[in-house]
Amino acid sequence: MSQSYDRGLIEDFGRWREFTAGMWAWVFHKFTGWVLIGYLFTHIAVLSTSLQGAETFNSTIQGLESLALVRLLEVGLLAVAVFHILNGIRLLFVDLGVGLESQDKSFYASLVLTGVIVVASVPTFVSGAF
Amino acid sequence: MAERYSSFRSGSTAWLLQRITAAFLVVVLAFHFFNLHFVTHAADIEFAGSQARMQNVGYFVTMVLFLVTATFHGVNGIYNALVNQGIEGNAKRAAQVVLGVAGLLLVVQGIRVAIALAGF
Amino acid sequence: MSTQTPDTETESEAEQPSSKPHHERRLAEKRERAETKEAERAAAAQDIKGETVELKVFRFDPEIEGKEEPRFDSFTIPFEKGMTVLDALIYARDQYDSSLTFRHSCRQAVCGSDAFFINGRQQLGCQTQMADLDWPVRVEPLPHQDVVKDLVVEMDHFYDQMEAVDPFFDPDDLPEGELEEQRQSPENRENIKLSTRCIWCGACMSSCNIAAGDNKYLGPAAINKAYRFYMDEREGEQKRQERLEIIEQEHGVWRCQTQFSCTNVCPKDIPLTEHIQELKREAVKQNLKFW
Amino acid sequence: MYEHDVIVVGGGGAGLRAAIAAHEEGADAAIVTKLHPVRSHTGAAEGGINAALREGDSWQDHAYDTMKGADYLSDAPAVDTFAQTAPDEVIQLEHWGMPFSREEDGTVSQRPFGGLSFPRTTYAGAETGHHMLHTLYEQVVKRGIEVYDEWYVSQLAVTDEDDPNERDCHGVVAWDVQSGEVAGFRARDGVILATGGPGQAYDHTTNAVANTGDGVAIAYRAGVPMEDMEMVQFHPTTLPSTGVLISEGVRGEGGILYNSEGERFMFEYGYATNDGELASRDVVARAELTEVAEGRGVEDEYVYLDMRHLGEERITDRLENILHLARDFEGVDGLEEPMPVKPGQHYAMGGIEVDEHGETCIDGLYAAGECACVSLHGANRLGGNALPELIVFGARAGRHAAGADMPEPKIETGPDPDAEREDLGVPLGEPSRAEATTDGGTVEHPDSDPDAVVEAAADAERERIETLLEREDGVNHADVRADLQATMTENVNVFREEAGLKQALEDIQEARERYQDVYVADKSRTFNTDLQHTIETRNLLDVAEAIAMGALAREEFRGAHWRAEHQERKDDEYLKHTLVSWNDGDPELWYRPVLLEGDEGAYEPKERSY
Ligand SMILES: Cc1cc2nc3c(=O)[nH]c(=O)nc-3n(C[C@H](O)[C@H](O)[C@H](O)COP(=O)(O)OP(=O)(O)OC[C@H]3O[C@@H](n4cnc5c(N)ncnc54)[C@H](O)[C@@H]3O)c2cc1C
Ligand code: HEM
Ligand code: SF4
Ligand code: F3S
Ligand code: FES
Repeated sequence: MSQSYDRGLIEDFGRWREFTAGMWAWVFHKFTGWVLIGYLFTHIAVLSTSLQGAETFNSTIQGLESLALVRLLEVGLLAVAVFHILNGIRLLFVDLGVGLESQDKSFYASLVLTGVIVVASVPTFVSGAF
Repeated sequence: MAERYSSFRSGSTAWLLQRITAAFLVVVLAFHFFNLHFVTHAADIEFAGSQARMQNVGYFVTMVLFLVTATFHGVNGIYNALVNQGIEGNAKRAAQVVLGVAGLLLVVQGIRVAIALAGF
Repeated sequence: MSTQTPDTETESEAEQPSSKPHHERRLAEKRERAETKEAERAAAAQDIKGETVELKVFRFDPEIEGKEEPRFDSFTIPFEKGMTVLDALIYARDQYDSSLTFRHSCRQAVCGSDAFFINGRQQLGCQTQMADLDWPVRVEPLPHQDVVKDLVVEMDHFYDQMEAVDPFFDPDDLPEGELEEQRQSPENRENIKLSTRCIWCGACMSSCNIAAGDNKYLGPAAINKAYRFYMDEREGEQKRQERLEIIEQEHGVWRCQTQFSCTNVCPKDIPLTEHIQELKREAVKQNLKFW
Repeated sequence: MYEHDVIVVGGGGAGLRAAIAAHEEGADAAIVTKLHPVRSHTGAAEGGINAALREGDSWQDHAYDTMKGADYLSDAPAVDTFAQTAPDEVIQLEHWGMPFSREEDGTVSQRPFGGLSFPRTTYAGAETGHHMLHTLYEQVVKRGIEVYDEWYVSQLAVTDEDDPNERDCHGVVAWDVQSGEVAGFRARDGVILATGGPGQAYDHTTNAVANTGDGVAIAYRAGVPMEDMEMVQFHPTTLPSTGVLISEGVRGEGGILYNSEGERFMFEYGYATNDGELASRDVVARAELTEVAEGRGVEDEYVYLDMRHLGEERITDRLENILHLARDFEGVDGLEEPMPVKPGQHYAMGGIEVDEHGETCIDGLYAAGECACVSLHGANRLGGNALPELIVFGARAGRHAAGADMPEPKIETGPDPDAEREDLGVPLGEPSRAEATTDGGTVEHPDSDPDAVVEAAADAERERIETLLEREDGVNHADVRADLQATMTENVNVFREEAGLKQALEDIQEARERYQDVYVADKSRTFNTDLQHTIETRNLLDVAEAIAMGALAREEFRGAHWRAEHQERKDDEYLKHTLVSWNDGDPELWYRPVLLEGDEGAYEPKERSY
């Protein structure tokens, strides 16, 4: 048999420019899912300070919340969560066979809506941090 | 002739659970975020406040369910992502074990935290 | 266009002493006509899109020196109205380099041999008008498949997946009477109509990131093939169950992450994602029944 | 060497059906094909499959329509067998799951078609051939029949007795296109050729690029005569740049044809004052070419087919696929502009001479489908009669090759020593006959051991390929092919006149001479399509020559065959088949009478008018 030339990974992400809506949705959903599960682990770790008593818990939370960086990360978390939720809902509809023809539009809608919600929440999230 | 996939393992249960947990999470996660960032601002969280909330049995149960479903959803999601990338054989077995153990630890630790917070 | 080439060898005809003057005349007239036509075409082409188009083609041959390392070759093709990418490739092969290799046969989007990666999208060469593309036009073999030579990719894996879903009809029993057909309602035929259009071109499989990652994933075309039989009301109950078991295994429908790229590229406009999703729900329903 | 009971060459409708039949007869059948089966050109057929299925219709009517359409150049035993078996075969397809279009009560739909006295054409949307091809392939997969796909068959392994009637076929030689490996395929019981049509002999055709008449040419060089090759059907409405077929449906719905002056020429110039655009295929094709020849063609090449007046709604409802075809393959929007059309080669009525069991005069060699001539379509094929031919005669050939008991055939095959040979007075055949036999003819065999014959043929083929690849310089086959196509299109097209036909034969001679210096620029063994096309061009030369020979010899106007100098059908003289024998590179043309005696008495030649 003839040997053949394998073009490798370049084909997947080397071609991101040619991705279509559904592919981007997949990439983002994947990314946000991983961030969320990562956060869940951190979250429980932070909350575990409660096992050492109320003071440790309070000082940890307050300490973290006073850092501007943490506040910004929380905005990021919100963005990630909101997108994952919205696109998750989109996917649930797709699974039910609803709105398949406008799957690209619903993806763009998720993106825009995520943007709007996040921007609107920024004041609440960063208030008092700066 | 084409090869047949002999190891019969229906993925329908996991797939369905991933959707059911997702539907449940939409509600709880939105509630959780809203509750702890908008109603009570994150910076104002205190042990006492958490305890007050946690002592409500309904809230406690919801949070534990939230934890369990989120863990399943997240861990199963990662497992799926790995299978999509074509992991097989030992790597797949290892992923199952590691993810399973991590998920279990997370749930156990989470429940311990919840109990501590509730002060039971 | 087929494989013909513009006539370059006119002298030999002129030299031949011909005993048939009327024929001579006809040939001469024809040549003249052809020349004026050529000139007109060139002029017309200039009007439309500049006169020539650059075609960049992926080249690779494991055996030939200088081609073991993949490269792109550029060909300058005179553009004509109605020219497809396949026409341009044939022109390049017949005029410039007869070793340029690609599969093609029907020239009318039914044989499914010429799916290429054209300007970053899986499309049939014969079904894609040059005028609709951004120039220069870049033609590559289908991504995610091993390249055999130039634009020819290894299709065996795709065929294996297609055949893994038991792609054949297997009714429980057939009508007894002489010359009696099985009945099928027009509605049921309408339901499976789109799924029966597949020409096995492999464009969908090539566009799917999951199929790229998980080599065992059946892929959209094979699942669609299963759909075609599963949804056919004439199909036997036993085979339906067997087929459902095949597609609901780990590397079956569950792998699909609803990326929709398969649906986007399918030259036969088959709603692949929709069919896959329907089968997922069908599998869930069947399994819930067993509980 | 590979070994099977029955080797089927070609994976189109005929080949697949033959393999299934042989398998069901208990034989170990294998398919060797240069394209993967689902890529075969059977998939391009749109219209339908004729079969007398319903109350009010009968096989006799179908047979009569076929014979009349053929202008009485068909053999009655073939026609009768065909019409009797087609219904069973169509129902068989349905039982195999073919998605036929349906009536409200769930039965298979049938529609009217040109030349049929009853609406007996079953169909599956506008993609009948596609569905038939895939349904058959599915059954091949189900049975686990071995398929060697992308193996190019270039030679038969046939013994070299002087009289072709005494030769035996023991297998074929093929090479794996992907790796370049040349191998012998030994067939214990029979070889069935099902390689499809020779459309590439013309530069404008509805046929695929792979339709190069390979089977016809290799059988011919092994000693089987080619029958009725001059009978070539041209379709009046094909797109000029690609040859893609625009179905008759457009004219059926009311589409009109006009020339560059905007005249509706079918009426205005009296080609068919009654039927207009709906006149039969050959009439419309001739009218279009006359318009172009008299200077009223658009760009000196084509005429317009206009359906805009039908309105967008009706067009998208009934002719949607036509819009796609015009858009994708010609870049024309059928709703906004008229579509350019011109006649194109469509179908070969002639082919490898076989009897009603599909067997040739060489023992163990069969042919079925478009490459064969059981003498069913005679001088003109009716629309919807080719697909049923594939399954009827494909199945019969498969069964017979696998050893099924079948009655003595009524159709005679093989060179007839008593027949008179016609001298055409032009140079024909191989310029240097010494080498003729190395070009895919018979093989000398040291003893009668079949394996040795196959091996010897494989060795000869390896040598031929080596020779072609070794040459560093010479003529590119594409130039030879282009010249051949040009002269065929110019001279052996819809219109045929004596001088043009002679010219064509001279041009073919010249092309043959140039082919002697042909070389293959691509030296790779991997997927060498350059080599493959070079060998195909060789086959086209033989096939094209026979077409031109038959056209020159037949001095009458019958069916698709129109002669300028002979404007009527001459039943006294030409109720006979034209046969061309290879004769070691010195082609001979001779005749065999038509068999009109059928199961229900003799068919009476009548005037062919509709
Ligand atoms: C556009 C179009 C529309 C048509 N519509 C209709 C219609 O509506 N109704 C109807 O009845 N008929 C129709 N016909 C005619 C009919 O489709 C064909 O005559 C028929 O499909 C031929 O089938 P086949 O099996 O003989 O050959 P094909 O389907 O052409 O198959 C040939 C096979 O042989 C193989 N092969 C060829 N050479 C070699 C070689 N050297 N080595 C190995 N393998 C080889 C090829 O790979 C292929 O698998 C139509 C034809 C065309 C072109
Ligand atoms: C709040 C509502 C949520 C919804 C509606 C939702 C929805 C979904 C859905 C439908 C999928 C499956 C995608 C697919 O298989 O095609 C998924 C995947 C995933 N989700 Fe969620 N999810 C939610 C919350 C969460 C949370 C809280 C986490 C973290 C713990 C999480 C982590 C993941 C991960 C890791 C994946 C896998 C991503 C991948 O494919 O790589 N999700 N989500
Ligand atoms: S489903 Fe569409 S893209 Fe996929 S192989 Fe079939 S025709 Fe090609
Ligand atoms: S691209 Fe792949 S992920 Fe699913 S929707 Fe199509 S199979
Ligand atoms: S050449 Fe057949 S699909 Fe393009």
